[in-house]
Amino acid sequence: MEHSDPVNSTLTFIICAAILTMIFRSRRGKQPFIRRIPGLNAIDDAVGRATEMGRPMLLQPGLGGIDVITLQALAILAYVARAAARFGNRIIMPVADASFIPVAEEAIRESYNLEGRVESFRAEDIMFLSDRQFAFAAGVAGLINREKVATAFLFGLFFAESLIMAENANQIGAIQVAGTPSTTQIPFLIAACDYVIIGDEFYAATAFLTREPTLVGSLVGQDIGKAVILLICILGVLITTIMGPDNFLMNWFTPLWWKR
Amino acid sequence: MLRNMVDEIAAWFARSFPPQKGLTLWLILMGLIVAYVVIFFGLQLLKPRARKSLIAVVTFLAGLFYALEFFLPTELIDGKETNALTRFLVPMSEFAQIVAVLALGLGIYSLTMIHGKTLLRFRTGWFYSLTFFTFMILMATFGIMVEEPFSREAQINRDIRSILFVGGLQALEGTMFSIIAFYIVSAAYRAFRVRNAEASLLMAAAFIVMLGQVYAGQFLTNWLPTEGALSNLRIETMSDWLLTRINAPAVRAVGFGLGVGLLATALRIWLSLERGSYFDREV
Amino acid sequence: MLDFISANAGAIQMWVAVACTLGIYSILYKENKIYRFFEHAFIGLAMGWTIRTAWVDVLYPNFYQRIFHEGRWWWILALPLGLMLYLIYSRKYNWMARISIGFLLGLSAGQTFQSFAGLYYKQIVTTFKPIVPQAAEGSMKAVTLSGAINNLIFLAIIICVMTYFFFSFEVKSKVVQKTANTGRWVLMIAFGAIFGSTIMARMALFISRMDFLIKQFGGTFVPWLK
Amino acid sequence: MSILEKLQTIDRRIVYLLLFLSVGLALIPRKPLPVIPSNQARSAFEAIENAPTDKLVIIGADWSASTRGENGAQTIAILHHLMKRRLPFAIMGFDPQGPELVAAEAEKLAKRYNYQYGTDWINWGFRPPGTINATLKAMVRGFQEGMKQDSKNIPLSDHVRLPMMARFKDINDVGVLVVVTPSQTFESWVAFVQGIKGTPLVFCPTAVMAPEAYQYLDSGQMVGMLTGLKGALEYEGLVKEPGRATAQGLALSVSHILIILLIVVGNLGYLAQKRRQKSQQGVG
Repeated sequence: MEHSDPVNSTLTFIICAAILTMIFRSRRGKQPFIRRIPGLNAIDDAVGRATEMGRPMLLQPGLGGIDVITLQALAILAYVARAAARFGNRIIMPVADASFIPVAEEAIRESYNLEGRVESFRAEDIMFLSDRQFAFAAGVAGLINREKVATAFLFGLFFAESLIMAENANQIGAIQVAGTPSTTQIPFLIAACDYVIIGDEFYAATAFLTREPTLVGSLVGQDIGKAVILLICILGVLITTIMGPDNFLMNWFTPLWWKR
Repeated sequence: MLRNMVDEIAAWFARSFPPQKGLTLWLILMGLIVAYVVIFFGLQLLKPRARKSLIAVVTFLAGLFYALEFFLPTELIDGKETNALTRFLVPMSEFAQIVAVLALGLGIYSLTMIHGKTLLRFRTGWFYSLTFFTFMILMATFGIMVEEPFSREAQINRDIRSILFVGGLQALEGTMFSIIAFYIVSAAYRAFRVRNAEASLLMAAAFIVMLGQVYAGQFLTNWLPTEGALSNLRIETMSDWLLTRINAPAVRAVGFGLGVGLLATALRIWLSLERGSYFDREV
Repeated sequence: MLDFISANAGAIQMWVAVACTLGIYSILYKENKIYRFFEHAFIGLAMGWTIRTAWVDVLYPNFYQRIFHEGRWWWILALPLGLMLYLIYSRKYNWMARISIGFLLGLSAGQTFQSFAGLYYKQIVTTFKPIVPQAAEGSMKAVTLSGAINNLIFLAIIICVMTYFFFSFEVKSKVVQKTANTGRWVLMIAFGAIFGSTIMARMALFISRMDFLIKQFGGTFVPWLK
Repeated sequence: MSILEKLQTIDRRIVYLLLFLSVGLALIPRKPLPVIPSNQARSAFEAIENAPTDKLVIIGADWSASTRGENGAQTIAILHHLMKRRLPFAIMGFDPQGPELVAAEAEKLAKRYNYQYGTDWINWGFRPPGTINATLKAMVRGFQEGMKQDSKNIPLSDHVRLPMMARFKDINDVGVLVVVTPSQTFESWVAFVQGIKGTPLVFCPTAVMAPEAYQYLDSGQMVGMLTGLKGALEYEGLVKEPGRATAQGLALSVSHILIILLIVVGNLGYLAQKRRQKSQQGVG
């Protein structure tokens, strides 16, 4: 869609309003319930294993640059980095976008800072490899094998290269936890990784990990948004079944650029 | 109304700040650089709270442009939906692109630090660092070099560039892409076991779709008729059914969740409500 | 030397490509010195090409040319935003890098409204399909019994999968729990289908690489391979 | 551990070697496999077979060298068919490499079928991807105004050098649309070109993209589809022009059979181990 139309605007507004309301409610101290996400419990185990083995951990934020998805990935990885700082593990974080380096460095440094270990943060462990998809994958594959990483955390925007990294890490026996909004890559991550979070669990992960009121509230708002969409789908099917294909709801939701 | 306003501002800008040439251009550029320096040290005087607000405002305004461009009402002009801001879309993305490309130096710096240290101190693997530098410099040089169309040098330049690009980079990328074939086989072999219900379902679906895609699979059920009820048991029909009737709605449902999740995260970032290590840091 | 290269450019290019192909494939046995060489060459070439594209496709036409050839000096405003990112390495000024980061983040966040609509909007309306058989009407084709059943399955899967992804209510009701579990199973089938359908694409790539090695390269020496 | 149980831990290197050997060997024989065309490929073939010869075919080439293995083979097979039937065609695309690559293939075939540039075929060239909707909308209303010039910068109004452009004005003169793409661009083609007059659209996606297109086949917005390399192979069989895809067909089948065998073997090993563990539990 190139431009919004009234129906989309209304719906987006309703969902945004739900999210913001829930954020502010939660900030005022009304801590809501959220369920467990099984894959994320594995993060601490995986960090623990790397500590036992005394080998580094790979943190992989995907191919994105400074964008919403990659920042979300970084938020999850920053949590991992905190645990790494606590146990004194070395981390390796190859990035694929030069402009992302400062963001990554700030976030990881802060993770070390929060654990009072800022002196053990090594800026050169956040390294740029290449912004070309497969050169990057080749570099990461080499790193995984040479550094014999104990665990790999793959969170972010992945495309075909996901399997190259996941299989190489699998071959050297690394424990892997992964999550991505690229649905087409999830089957391969499931096949090669030990724990995979699916779909919008990716966006729920930080709320689950930090229990930060803002994030938890946002998660509740997201649920409301999804419920609204689901309800429209069900209503649409029922109305189309009863009234035929030329009904008001169908006409509302048909984008303008389709009609013109 | 907004269109008129934007048009007027744009026209005023064009009138007041025309393109310059020669000395005037240089004077303006110099003046701007001086202004930057002044602003730079001015910014440093800000208190941490004000710094945070400044960052929040910049973030909000940058996002506001795209939000307004998308949500403001549009008119149909020359078969294209437009509103007052639409014509700034391309300049805006070019502007952002320049900012991002200017950051490339950070990447070069990162690579140079790692490989330069190894090389200068003759650490293990210095040869690979040398390889890296050699090929980077070769490619950048022969890539950028401007050539006269019909000279011997230009021909040599083109030949070397083609060796580096087609023979080198493209072959390497194609090979790295194709190596996934090996990994996909070993991943399938290892993961597709009838261990539990979930793994079995994953395997069964992959099996059917895989068979539906090749002659060998179609051959298995080729004796079934192409019409009528029995045709549903043909492997390619089953494969199509899985892809369209099971895969499609499942992926769509996941997409709804991803959409809302993305929206929520973007909203938090846009309005500077986000929490987490990067955003909690004092400035 | 240069003349030699120019005279045999085609042959050299092919030999280089063969060496690159085999060098990368060598990681399949194990990580080794040959792979390491080609990996570093790869990253070097990629970086070189990135520098080229950055200059030839972005900085030269959109920045340098506009300012110095066309005199549109206001484009220089991009410079401070870009350079501020480098302040990350200064202890005193590193907060200013956040201004640039904030700018780029804001742009990305603002574009999300459009990508959100792309992710869900059209998908909603294409879900509106009748779940009982119907005769043809207007431009719509008739809905047969099997079509109606398929549409019902379609809706059921959407409900199940979306239920699986609700995070914020405790699942006490057995029905909801069953629905969510079904959702997870359906997801596994869907992922299996994606896996199966991707195999062919990846195989096609590998086959065309082998085609290059055996037929195009091998064929120049052993004609019957062609 | 019995031999059967060892089958679930075959070393990955052996697996890789098997794939190397099976694909390598399968590429050598020249005798092609018989082809069983899918319904989608057959209806794509029929759409072009029944297209009127006095109308234009537009080829949307939105792919690049990285998907040549699939999209290239599809394009060549379709070009053979077009030229056999002497259908005039125009190439355009929204990937910088696409139109160039298709035009190169067309030039190779043009000699064999005696096709003249400007009279029998034309390359309208590349347009930036960001302008896809606007370009297609304008193109539909009139080729001359919408596309202005061909890839060699000859104005489409120059009917001396491009005589075919005198015959074809707008979407009403188009018989079939062929869209070859590894990306989402087909949605714009469906919405802004196919939808205008209901022109038959033949879709050639990569295998990964194919599932997204089924709903358009259902609704009749696309008449046929060639799914990746397999689709190209089927089409080569239908036009009886065995080419690259046909030569690679055996390798494609063999590689899939190898995966299937490996999965079966792995599961046999797994089941054997499970049975042993069960019986041991029974004893102990």
